[in-house]
Amino acid sequence: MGSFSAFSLLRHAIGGNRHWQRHWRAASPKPSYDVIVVGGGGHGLATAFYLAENHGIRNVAVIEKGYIGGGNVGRNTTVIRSNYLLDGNTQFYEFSMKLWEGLSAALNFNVMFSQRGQIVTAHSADQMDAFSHRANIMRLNGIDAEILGRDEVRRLVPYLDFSDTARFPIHGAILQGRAGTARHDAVAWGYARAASGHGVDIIENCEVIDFLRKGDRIVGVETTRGRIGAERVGLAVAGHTSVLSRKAGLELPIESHVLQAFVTEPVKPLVDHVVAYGADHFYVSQSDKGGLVFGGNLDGYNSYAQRGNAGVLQEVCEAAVALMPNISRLRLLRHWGGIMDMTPDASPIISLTPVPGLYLNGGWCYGGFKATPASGWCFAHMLATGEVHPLTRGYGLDRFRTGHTLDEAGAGPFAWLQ
Amino acid sequence: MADPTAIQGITITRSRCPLVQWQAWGDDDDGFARFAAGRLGASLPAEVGQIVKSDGVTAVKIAPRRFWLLASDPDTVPRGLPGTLGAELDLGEGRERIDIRTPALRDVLARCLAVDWDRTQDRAVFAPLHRVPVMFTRGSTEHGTLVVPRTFAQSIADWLEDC
Amino acid sequence: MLRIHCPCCGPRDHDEFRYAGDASVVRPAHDDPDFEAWYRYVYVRANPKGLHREYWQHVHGCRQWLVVERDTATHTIHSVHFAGQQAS
Amino acid sequence: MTDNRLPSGGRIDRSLPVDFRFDGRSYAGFKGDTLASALLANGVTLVGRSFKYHRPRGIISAGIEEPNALVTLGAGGRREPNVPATMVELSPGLTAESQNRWPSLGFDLQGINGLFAPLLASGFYYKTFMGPGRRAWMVYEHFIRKAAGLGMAAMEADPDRYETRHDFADVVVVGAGPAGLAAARAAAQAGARVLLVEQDFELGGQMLAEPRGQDWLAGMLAELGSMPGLRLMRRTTAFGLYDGNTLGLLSHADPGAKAAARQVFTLLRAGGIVFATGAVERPMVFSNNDRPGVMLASAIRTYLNRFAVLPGRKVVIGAAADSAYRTAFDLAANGAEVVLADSRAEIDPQLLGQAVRSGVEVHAGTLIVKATGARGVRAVELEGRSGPFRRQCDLVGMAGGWTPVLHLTSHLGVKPQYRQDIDAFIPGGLPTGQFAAGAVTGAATAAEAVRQGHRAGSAAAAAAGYDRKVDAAVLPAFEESGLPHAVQALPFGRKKAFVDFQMDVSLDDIALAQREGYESVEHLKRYTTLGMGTDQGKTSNVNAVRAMAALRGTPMEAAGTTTFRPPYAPVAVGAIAGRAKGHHFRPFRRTPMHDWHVANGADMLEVGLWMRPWYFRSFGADVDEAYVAEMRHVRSAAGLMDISTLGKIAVEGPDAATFLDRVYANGFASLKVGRARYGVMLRDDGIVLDDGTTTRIAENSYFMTTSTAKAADVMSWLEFLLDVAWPELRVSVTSVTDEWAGMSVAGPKSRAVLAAAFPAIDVSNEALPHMGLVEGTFRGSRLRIVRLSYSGERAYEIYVGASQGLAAWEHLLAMGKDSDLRPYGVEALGALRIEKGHVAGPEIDGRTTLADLGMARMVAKRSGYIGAVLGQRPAFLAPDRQRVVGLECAESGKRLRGGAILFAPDEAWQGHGRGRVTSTTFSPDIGKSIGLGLLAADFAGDEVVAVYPMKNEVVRARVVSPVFLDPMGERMHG
Repeated sequence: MGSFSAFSLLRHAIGGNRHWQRHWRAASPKPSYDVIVVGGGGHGLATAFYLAENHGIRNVAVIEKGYIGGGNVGRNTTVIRSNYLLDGNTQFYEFSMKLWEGLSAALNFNVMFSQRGQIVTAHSADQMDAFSHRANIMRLNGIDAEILGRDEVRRLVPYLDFSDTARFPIHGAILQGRAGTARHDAVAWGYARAASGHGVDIIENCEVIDFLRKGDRIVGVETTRGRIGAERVGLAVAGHTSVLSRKAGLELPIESHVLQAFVTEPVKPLVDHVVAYGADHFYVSQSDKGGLVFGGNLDGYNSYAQRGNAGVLQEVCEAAVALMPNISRLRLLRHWGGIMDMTPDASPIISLTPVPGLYLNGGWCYGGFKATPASGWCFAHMLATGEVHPLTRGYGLDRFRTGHTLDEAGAGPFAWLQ
Repeated sequence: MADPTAIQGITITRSRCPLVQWQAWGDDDDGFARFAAGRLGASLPAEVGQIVKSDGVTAVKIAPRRFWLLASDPDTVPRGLPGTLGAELDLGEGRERIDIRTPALRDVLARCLAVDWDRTQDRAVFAPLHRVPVMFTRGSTEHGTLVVPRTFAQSIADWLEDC
Repeated sequence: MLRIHCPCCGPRDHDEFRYAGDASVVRPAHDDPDFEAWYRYVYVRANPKGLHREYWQHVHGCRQWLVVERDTATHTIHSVHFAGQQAS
Repeated sequence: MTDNRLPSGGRIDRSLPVDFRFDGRSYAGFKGDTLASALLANGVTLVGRSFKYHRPRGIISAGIEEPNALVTLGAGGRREPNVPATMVELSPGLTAESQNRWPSLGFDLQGINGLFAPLLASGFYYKTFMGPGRRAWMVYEHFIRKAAGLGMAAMEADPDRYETRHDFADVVVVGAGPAGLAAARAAAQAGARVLLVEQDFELGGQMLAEPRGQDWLAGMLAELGSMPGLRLMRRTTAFGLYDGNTLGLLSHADPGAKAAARQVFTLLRAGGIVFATGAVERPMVFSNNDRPGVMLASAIRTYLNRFAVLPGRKVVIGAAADSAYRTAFDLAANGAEVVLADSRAEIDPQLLGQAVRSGVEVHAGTLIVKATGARGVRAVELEGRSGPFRRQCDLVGMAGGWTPVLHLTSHLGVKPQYRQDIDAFIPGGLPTGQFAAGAVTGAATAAEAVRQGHRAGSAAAAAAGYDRKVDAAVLPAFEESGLPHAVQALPFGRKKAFVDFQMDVSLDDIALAQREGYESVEHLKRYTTLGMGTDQGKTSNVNAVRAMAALRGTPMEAAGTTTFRPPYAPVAVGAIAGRAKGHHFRPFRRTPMHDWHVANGADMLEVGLWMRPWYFRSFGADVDEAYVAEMRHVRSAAGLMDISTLGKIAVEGPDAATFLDRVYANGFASLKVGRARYGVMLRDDGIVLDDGTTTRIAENSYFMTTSTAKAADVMSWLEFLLDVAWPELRVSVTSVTDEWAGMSVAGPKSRAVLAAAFPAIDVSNEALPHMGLVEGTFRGSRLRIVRLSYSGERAYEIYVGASQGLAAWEHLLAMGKDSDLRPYGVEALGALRIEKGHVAGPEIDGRTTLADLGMARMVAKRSGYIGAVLGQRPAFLAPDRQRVVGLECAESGKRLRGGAILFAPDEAWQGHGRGRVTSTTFSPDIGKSIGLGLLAADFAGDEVVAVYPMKNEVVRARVVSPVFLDPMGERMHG
């Protein structure tokens, strides 16, 4: 597989680019594996990579019903941040941030992690207090955070609406400088290439139809490409977790909802940060290609359709112009939807399950992309050792029974409101 | 309609909206209907959105078993629903009436309400206008009336005048 | 826009309604002390890819709570009924 | 500069010349021109630079599919980048600029990128820029970002106006070409309300470029114009199909008319839909096929016949379809020398005969393999049955077959189907009520399109319930040939053979992607950026799929297409937002006393949609000064507060008491008429939802208040419980928030104020004790006085009919003058409640339980209330559960701040601490900074440190009772 570098690029260019090889092997299923990871998205591929890299477990298959990276890792708005409030979330997402900071090097694949900083505007004194609380927690956990006054925000992002006619005037903002964006597809491809290089089989166009059982225990999967045995099966199919879990007899506190993403035509550099509107649902960044990538709120009803409705399109565009009156003339190029596993507290699930041999990684809500490296790291730990990784102790399925929920927004057990 | 020119000549008038709400319990529909007919001099409307006018009172069914009785004079609005039949609530101060007069009423409506104009004939329509729940009726193709929550009335009037 | 045929107001855009999730879960009686029943009611969701019975309230119209039967994969709406006893 | 305008013909209005500017130079065109046709008429062929290699580019198409000719219109806040010149209706004063070039269009320094093309192949950036150091990418990225992007966006606010509309139609016909016109006619005749939507400023579609069809078109338009049930929307693009048969439409204003709105966004709810969206011509793939002067053959014909522009005199057309011949004949008729290279071996003899008669030189079985020339095409190299040859030319036509515009039909997930015979994807099986007609289905002739349109229009009307008898279709009278076209042979290995012009993706790039494993069309798109430009790959999609299918050795249908996403064509964000921007972004909610506050020196604050007085400037120059003075005033005299924003709900009916007893965690069954009670509602999961007071007005009538923030949620929740959970209860709930103006008089002199204001009402402690109610009238409106205290002072909440709210407010102030009654704002209100230890939003944060808020005793002996069962989960009973405490700053000269984290004095300041400060104020009574906080219940000490890293502050604080003031309640009870 050859290493990527400026030199290899030059060498191949001289050779007319005719000798590049597949980034990941086109594998066919073997009769059995030590571990099967169901789902060739960011989390599944990362899990496979860390199983090999951290635990030396290379007899691993990633099984994907379509093409890898075709789910939410390739549909999200690519924001990466670690500005979480609650004990359990704070440490997990910061661990993920640290992995992001070394990810291109670790994978020898440029995932274009760009720490351009995230600004969330505040529109009241109470919101400033709430942001200060968050920023204080972040600092006390070794995470960078700043609180900005109105004038400081204006210096950084002068194109926001600082006029007298702003409906919700900007009081200030919270800034995490290390937050940013990455090239989402590259994350899937980079993990796939690195995992494949470690011997992991990445099996595309292979759909899991059912689970193989021995007594209570799950011992493999039945797929459209035949039966495949495994010591342990890990699910990483956020969006469709309920559908697959039901086949294993698992009942979950998850609902599937659609979150839309939007991109405008490419323009020269305009938005240098990730900017989020604290008065409504809108966040935006500019991709390296030049398009403004933005998003808003969930469509608001259970959905397995990867498309959004026109109402949210309107809501998001209204909020966009309210925050950034200068993008009114910019034109929307595409909008699409991704299916989120929404949990009752908007925090994820990385958990042992009541079904022996089955391990669960899901419930990522709208925050899965930023968690990809840490999720893969911790889920690999669980699949390798059978134990919960210390960073994910708060993410067990039992928390809804015990009441130890991690509800950052305090929105309560209403998936569509989280 | 395809020509997005500003609406010319729109008159917005705000006024009080005397109004009583009757909610029937539903366990004595006949009794309730008899009482209502006695007070109103006409039967109450049967379907949600239907309007019955009688003696200066406009009765609108706004929801199952729930009616609004409107009049221009607060003293004309019928009152006195017995508690055994239902609940009566005076809502005459929480709403304002906004009259819109313009030859382009249909166009104004298209900019404000997600309601099919052809289905607003002789009906009271409940729908959001700039996110605020309102009741819309039209007397003609050039005169429409909104009943809006008082606290939003100024904002709605501004929005309409900006049409 | 989903177009929900409100039994009172006729076909309307879904954003006139407030969504409230799965209507197939059974709410325990107010004085039911059974933890399991409440846990399941509040947290466990079938989350089907297909027909889903769900609550919507026509907050910007007649304010009635409705049960809508909708396909979560296609968004085809199969039926709309009042959630409570048959209203008239 | 050449003048390419023909002396006569076309649909332009030669009586109305139009001046415009491009890259600083003045030109002239006519009304009826597009910017593209006017530029071509003036001999301007170089109009832009490509995205990656900055190659010179010209105009390829005459429509929305244009990948190359992107310009920037306007300046300042009106700057609009990346607009296809083919879609710009020429209007006087139009100013356009080319983009993505520096220093000039003719000489672009970044044109050097082309030399490094092998280095910049697909996905090159994934393989490098990874070092040295972790932040190396940020450095490279800076330069890459500058090089990427197309035009420049505005930095100023857009000064123009946009409008949004709602519309309804029984049948919507998208596209006013032959099929669409026929469909609209049929549907309208059947009795349906029809809306015909056309993106062009002229109706007719391909018929506009067909000289032989002008009579048919004129007749059709005349008939449609007289049909009452038919509406037309020109300059309107149906850009998205959404659930519920909803179409998103974007209309552009007529540039000639004085329009108030630049663009209008219409959300159209359709009964039936006829997609008569036509087809766009497919380019041919050969080396340097992107050179200015290489155009789609159909576009050449459009410029010729519709705009009377002859874009070249020596023309070579590469053909894989019969439609190329019409272009060739029309060019020859206008004096051009035409060579037609037909890739097919078999050609319709009739066409060949006509070619001979027209003087068109036809080479069968011949392909263009390369164009030469830099800023404009000079010659082409061809390969025919007798070997390679070369032809000088100044214009090249590409007729690579037709690609149906099926985007809308697949926005809701309908997968396109591949049709082998025409080598194209057509719409898949459409759901009930949706129909496709004309070229979008692969129809090859206008007559076939009309027949299909007629059928589809009738069927769509019938599906919507309209089935009046319909006249027969009116067919156009001219002949067209429609032999299946050839599948393009793709010249793999040839350099600079572009598939996606805008994104600079060549055949080489596709081959590289396939070599590296990016074989799925979705991977191909994402890896090479193919199809991701502003044209969304309208001209590239099929050629790219064909290339990948060929490389993989799979059939086209197995390779599939990428998913089509709305919008079909780019839509301005501001158009979708419409007028909901600036102060109209959300409606304002104003209390009946709002104008008084503004007129009397209040600084107003947004609280949700409400506007509330923050503080009154008469008390101080800024909020910090004023609110403390306001607090002092309330504690020493009397203050008047506008509390109209509280949610207010009338709860009526024989079962209201039972209902409230379940809804509130604390009991309400025993509440007597004429008395009020504080109540807390929980969610089903045992977490506090909201608090407020409810007053029993009469046996079956209650008056509930909620917090301002939760009013709508509580209202819906109560309705849910009555509709769904307990339909057997005879209770009616109605929001009366707007019905009542609310104001609170608080302070030691409050009773005196009331006595003076309402002399007819006995407000003595006996007649109106704490939590008591008296009713009366005020100027004909109902009046309710409930003695409730939020501040801890003796206080009264006065509710009066909203119409008399302002009058009552002014009356109170006038009558309260002797008691020095003055208004105060929400900052002081919030501070007063902290002193009294009342919890509010910062403590009721969606994670706290009754016990956390210190109110466990309320429910000690109760069950059967909402949230009772799940509220007993282990986590809620944990010993380290954080509970509300009072905090008093223990260091002089310092203050507590909301959001500070609490630690034990000897602990390291890291992690999540033992709790946090939730609300703070300066207490004039205590003379210190105080606050409420949430602190672990197992924390034993009586002192904490409040750590606030944001300001590098550490403050010692004493842990005290949250009730700082009058713990026995003597003030409020007295």
